[in-house]
Amino acid sequence: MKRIYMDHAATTPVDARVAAAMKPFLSQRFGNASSLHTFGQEAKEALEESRAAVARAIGAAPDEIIFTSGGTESDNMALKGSLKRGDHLITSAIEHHAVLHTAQYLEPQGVQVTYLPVDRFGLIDPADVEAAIKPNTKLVSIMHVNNEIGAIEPVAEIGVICRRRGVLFHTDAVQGFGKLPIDVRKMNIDMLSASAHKLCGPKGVGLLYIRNGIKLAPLMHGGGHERGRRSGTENVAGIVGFAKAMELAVKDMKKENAGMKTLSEKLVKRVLAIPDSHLNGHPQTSRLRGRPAKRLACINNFRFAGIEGESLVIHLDMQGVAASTGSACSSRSLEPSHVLTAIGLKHADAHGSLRLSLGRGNTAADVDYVAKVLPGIVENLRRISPLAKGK
Amino acid sequence: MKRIYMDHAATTPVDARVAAAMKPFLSQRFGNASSLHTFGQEAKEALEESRAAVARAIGAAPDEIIFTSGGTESDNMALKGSLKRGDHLITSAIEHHAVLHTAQYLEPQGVQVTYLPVDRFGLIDPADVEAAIKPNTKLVSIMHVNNEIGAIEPVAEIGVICRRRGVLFHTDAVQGFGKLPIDVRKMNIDMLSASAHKLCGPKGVGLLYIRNGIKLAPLMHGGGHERGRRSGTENVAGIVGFAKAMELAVKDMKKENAGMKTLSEKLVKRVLAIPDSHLNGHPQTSRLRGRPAKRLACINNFRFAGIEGESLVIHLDMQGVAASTGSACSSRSLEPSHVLTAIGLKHADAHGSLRLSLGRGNTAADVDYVAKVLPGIVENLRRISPLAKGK
Amino acid sequence: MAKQKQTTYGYSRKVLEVFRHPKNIGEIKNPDGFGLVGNPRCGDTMSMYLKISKDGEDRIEDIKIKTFGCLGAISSSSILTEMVKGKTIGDALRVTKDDVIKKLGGLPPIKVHCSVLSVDALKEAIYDYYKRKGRKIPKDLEEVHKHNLQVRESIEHMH
Amino acid sequence: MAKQKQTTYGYSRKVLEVFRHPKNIGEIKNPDGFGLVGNPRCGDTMSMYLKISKDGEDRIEDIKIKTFGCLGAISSSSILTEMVKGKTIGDALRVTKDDVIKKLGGLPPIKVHCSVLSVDALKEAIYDYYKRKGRKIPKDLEEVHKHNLQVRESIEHMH
Ligand SMILES: Cc1ncc(COP(=O)(O)O)c(C=O)c1O
Ligand SMILES: Cc1ncc(COP(=O)(O)O)c(C=O)c1O
Ligand code: FES
Ligand code: FES
Repeated sequence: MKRIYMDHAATTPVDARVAAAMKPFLSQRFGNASSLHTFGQEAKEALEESRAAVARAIGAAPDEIIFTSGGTESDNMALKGSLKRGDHLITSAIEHHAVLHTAQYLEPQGVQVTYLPVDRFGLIDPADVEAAIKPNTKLVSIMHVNNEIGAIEPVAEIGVICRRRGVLFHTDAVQGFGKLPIDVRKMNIDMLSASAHKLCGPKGVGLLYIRNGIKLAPLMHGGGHERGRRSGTENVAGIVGFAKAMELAVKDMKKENAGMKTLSEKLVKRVLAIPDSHLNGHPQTSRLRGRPAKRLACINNFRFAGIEGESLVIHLDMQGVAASTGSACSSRSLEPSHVLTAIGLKHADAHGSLRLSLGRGNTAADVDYVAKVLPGIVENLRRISPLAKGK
Repeated sequence: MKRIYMDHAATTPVDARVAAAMKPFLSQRFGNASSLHTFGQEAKEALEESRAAVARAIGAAPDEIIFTSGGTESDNMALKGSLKRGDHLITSAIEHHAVLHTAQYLEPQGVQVTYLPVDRFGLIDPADVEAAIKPNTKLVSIMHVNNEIGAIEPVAEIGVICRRRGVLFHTDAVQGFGKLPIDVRKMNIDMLSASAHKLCGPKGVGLLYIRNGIKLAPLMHGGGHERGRRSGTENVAGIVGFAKAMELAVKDMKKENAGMKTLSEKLVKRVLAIPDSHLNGHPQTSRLRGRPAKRLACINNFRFAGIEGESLVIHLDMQGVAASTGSACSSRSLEPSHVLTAIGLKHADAHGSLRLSLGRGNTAADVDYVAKVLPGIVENLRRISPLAKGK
Repeated sequence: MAKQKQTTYGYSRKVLEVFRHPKNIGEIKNPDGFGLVGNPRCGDTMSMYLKISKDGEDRIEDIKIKTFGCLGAISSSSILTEMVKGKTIGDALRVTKDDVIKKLGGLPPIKVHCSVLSVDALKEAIYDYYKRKGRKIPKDLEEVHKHNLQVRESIEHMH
Repeated sequence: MAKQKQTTYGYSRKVLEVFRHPKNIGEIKNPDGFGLVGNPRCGDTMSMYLKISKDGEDRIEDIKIKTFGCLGAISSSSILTEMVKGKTIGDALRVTKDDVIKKLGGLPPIKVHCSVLSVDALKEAIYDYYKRKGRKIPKDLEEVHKHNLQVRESIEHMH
């Protein structure tokens, strides 16, 4: 059976060119970047070149980038490193758990947290951010692109507000990284999290951009790597892979985005032809009359009245299509997606979501195949559901 | 120029068999282990098989192992996760910075710390551990094998004491992992840190063994991976590589250790033929009349009167030999090695250390080559040194 | 409780087989007993329809279910209907969640409640049958019913 | 301060070149001036020997050093001796750490003090020369000397 992967928001395959870039750093060029000898110097050089490359791609200086073990660590560090007892944090109800659970961990430690609501498309109103700022507000953490429904948040507007009000601004850019242009200076971003495995890089590597002058308490103590900000022997192969993945993403961003948009439009149209089906998320995936796109085209989230998501995903998988319901990390939890609940869906609807997230490998034929098998599965599941209408 | 790598205590090349085991998990089998679909299930399966394999190798149960981003994270988690204000920690003066700097971070947070001294071979006296235990002692953290001088600490004896006295026992086993047999049950170890890149596995992957029943506060909050104990998308390829590296190490442990011992003896004999040279560390590298080995044969640390380490290492590198002075992570610091200071060396002697750490790739010819070039370098450096005797 | 052996999607082979081809799906027009139950946390819902023999033996002549829920819920409810079809109500009431789980080759710990849901659906339908017939209702059925009423109130807003 | 350009082992190409072939290494029997300086943190040590012209011009006729230290220290001290050899003491004293660093094509920030050490060694040797000659000692040399005495006491235990 042909297997179609449509879960790129969960993770992506490592691009062959990325794997090729990583390979030498596993074998011949395996040195520890802290070592003085040639093996170490080679590793160090590769590390610093990678740092410079990703920095350049987002308008940062190399020494503003530290490499981490992934998006989760970056998010944890941004929040835990900047907030202490008595500080106020503004974040949103639809953040990834790496931000949300960290905020919830900080609350009993004496950090005040405001969770901003979103509209029915998952969008945050910058005016809400401004209104929530208090004298003790230290940090605003609002994600760039939501991982479940693809909402593109007004990060630049929020950046302006935070800068004007003297508040730090962190954005979890894990989903948008390499897909939307980012300029940390122009967008007034103080801290930014990213993760390699979402853009055809390896798992277990991430980064945190920290604007010069911001001092964060480290999460990891030890040998003083990353200029004392993140100890632990650097994962050179992984970091080189990350930089390569970013280079490829930036180089082809325009072209890939256009391709994604075409595929996405086709997919949405075909899926919404199923009776009682709905798109969770904003329909507008590109700039329209001067107004920026509201949803990342590659993240398409649907719901089908009367149907439960796990069953749907497994039926799809049995027919060769890999998709997800809710976000990957909560697929074994009973709770409905906090994102879908936040955009106002009822429990059963939130439980019945299907995310089809497109990526580099997907073709029009993949979309056709999914559009062909999905209606039958939905019908079957409705046939056995007490909640489905009609029949 | 032929390049000889003799810095295996800093890091090791990924074994070709390990790289081969990792490869499919970058490309075809790239799924997110949290995903419900087949790609995810394959990743999950590989993850759990790897977990079971490393658990088996140290006598632990699979659910007692969590994977981390490396030895540093494991050490941080063991200490930060188990200690709170008012608790007492017993550790040693010669721990890796990942333990030492974490302890120093915890002190101002209200954790009491005792740093036990060592003898001139770097060995801790279990009686000192017992004597240091106080009513509020929560944790003893003593490393298994010292990374600079190879001292093998009496971990089993310390384990017995801790168990008897009802105190948790953590050991940083990063250097001994895969080189010395470990049985966490028999040795009464409650927590154990290891890192893949020291045993021909990839950088950026480590593990923490946590005995069943011990609850640690997580260091990383988020999607609830590793049963809520360590969030963040699992680095499946890296973890598979770690398990494979461990499998190879365990399979060939006896044979490799015998080989290392032969090489090491030859190396030590030849190097100590240089006038005014000394071995930093215990001469006994194997079981002798029922008494266990006191030093890991692959870690050989020397000093040469009147000579500074950085110059020595760079001269060696210019002649094709990669070695280190002090530990890799402090090679850019001015302070002399805390380990060498702790075994009683004077500042200048501690600054003049040379670590030649052997590994899988080293041959007798490598040792011969080093023994051939080293005397000339030492002589040259002594010629320009105001501290060298004679001349 | 039977420990789970083989796993795909975290489920046993048997669960998947049942999930692929669930039995006794549907409704019964004018049933002798009807039960609707739900789980307040996951929001899953089952409706159970019974046709009971008129020969005084209270045999389950026909049984149909509809399930909105996960694989655990769908396979539990399907296998339960197969287990009790043809049995007397007395025997049917003796089928426990553990019997269901065993028949399914195990369930993941987080999904054990799905089997409870299916057993409760049956009890609820039998409660309804007894009620219609004006029979005396055993205490445990009464309790299941009371609990179920509470739950249904709390999940009303979910759908 | 000259910014560092090319790097191997974190050092400039020039530093490495000098390190490979340091100049003016050794001692001078019966020197006219001798200075021994050390760094309390890193424990590095330099001894500097001067031979001064007798023609009243106070020209540095010969200069030798010995250095126990890192690449920064070895290359700084070597290049300094080349820079001042043949110069008058007055001109030699005008050579600063920045001149040394520039000549070396830069030094890593953590190693800037190595160049200071070499300049101090020269000053200390000149101090010694002035002292022997019974000359009046300029204030800054006096200060370097005082500082150096303190340091030497504190690093005595290091060797
Ligand atoms: C928006 C967002 N933030 C953070 C993360 C966590 O990143 P990682 O999996 O690298 O820990 C993810 C994905 O898992 C994500 O989608
Ligand atoms: C004894 C010891 N502990 C901890 C570490 C840190 O491990 P990692 O480099 O994987 O963070 C090392 C090596 O760097 C080590 O030798
Ligand atoms: S998850 Fe609730 S019935 Fe299965
Ligand atoms: S490190 Fe001290 S003189 Fe160079």
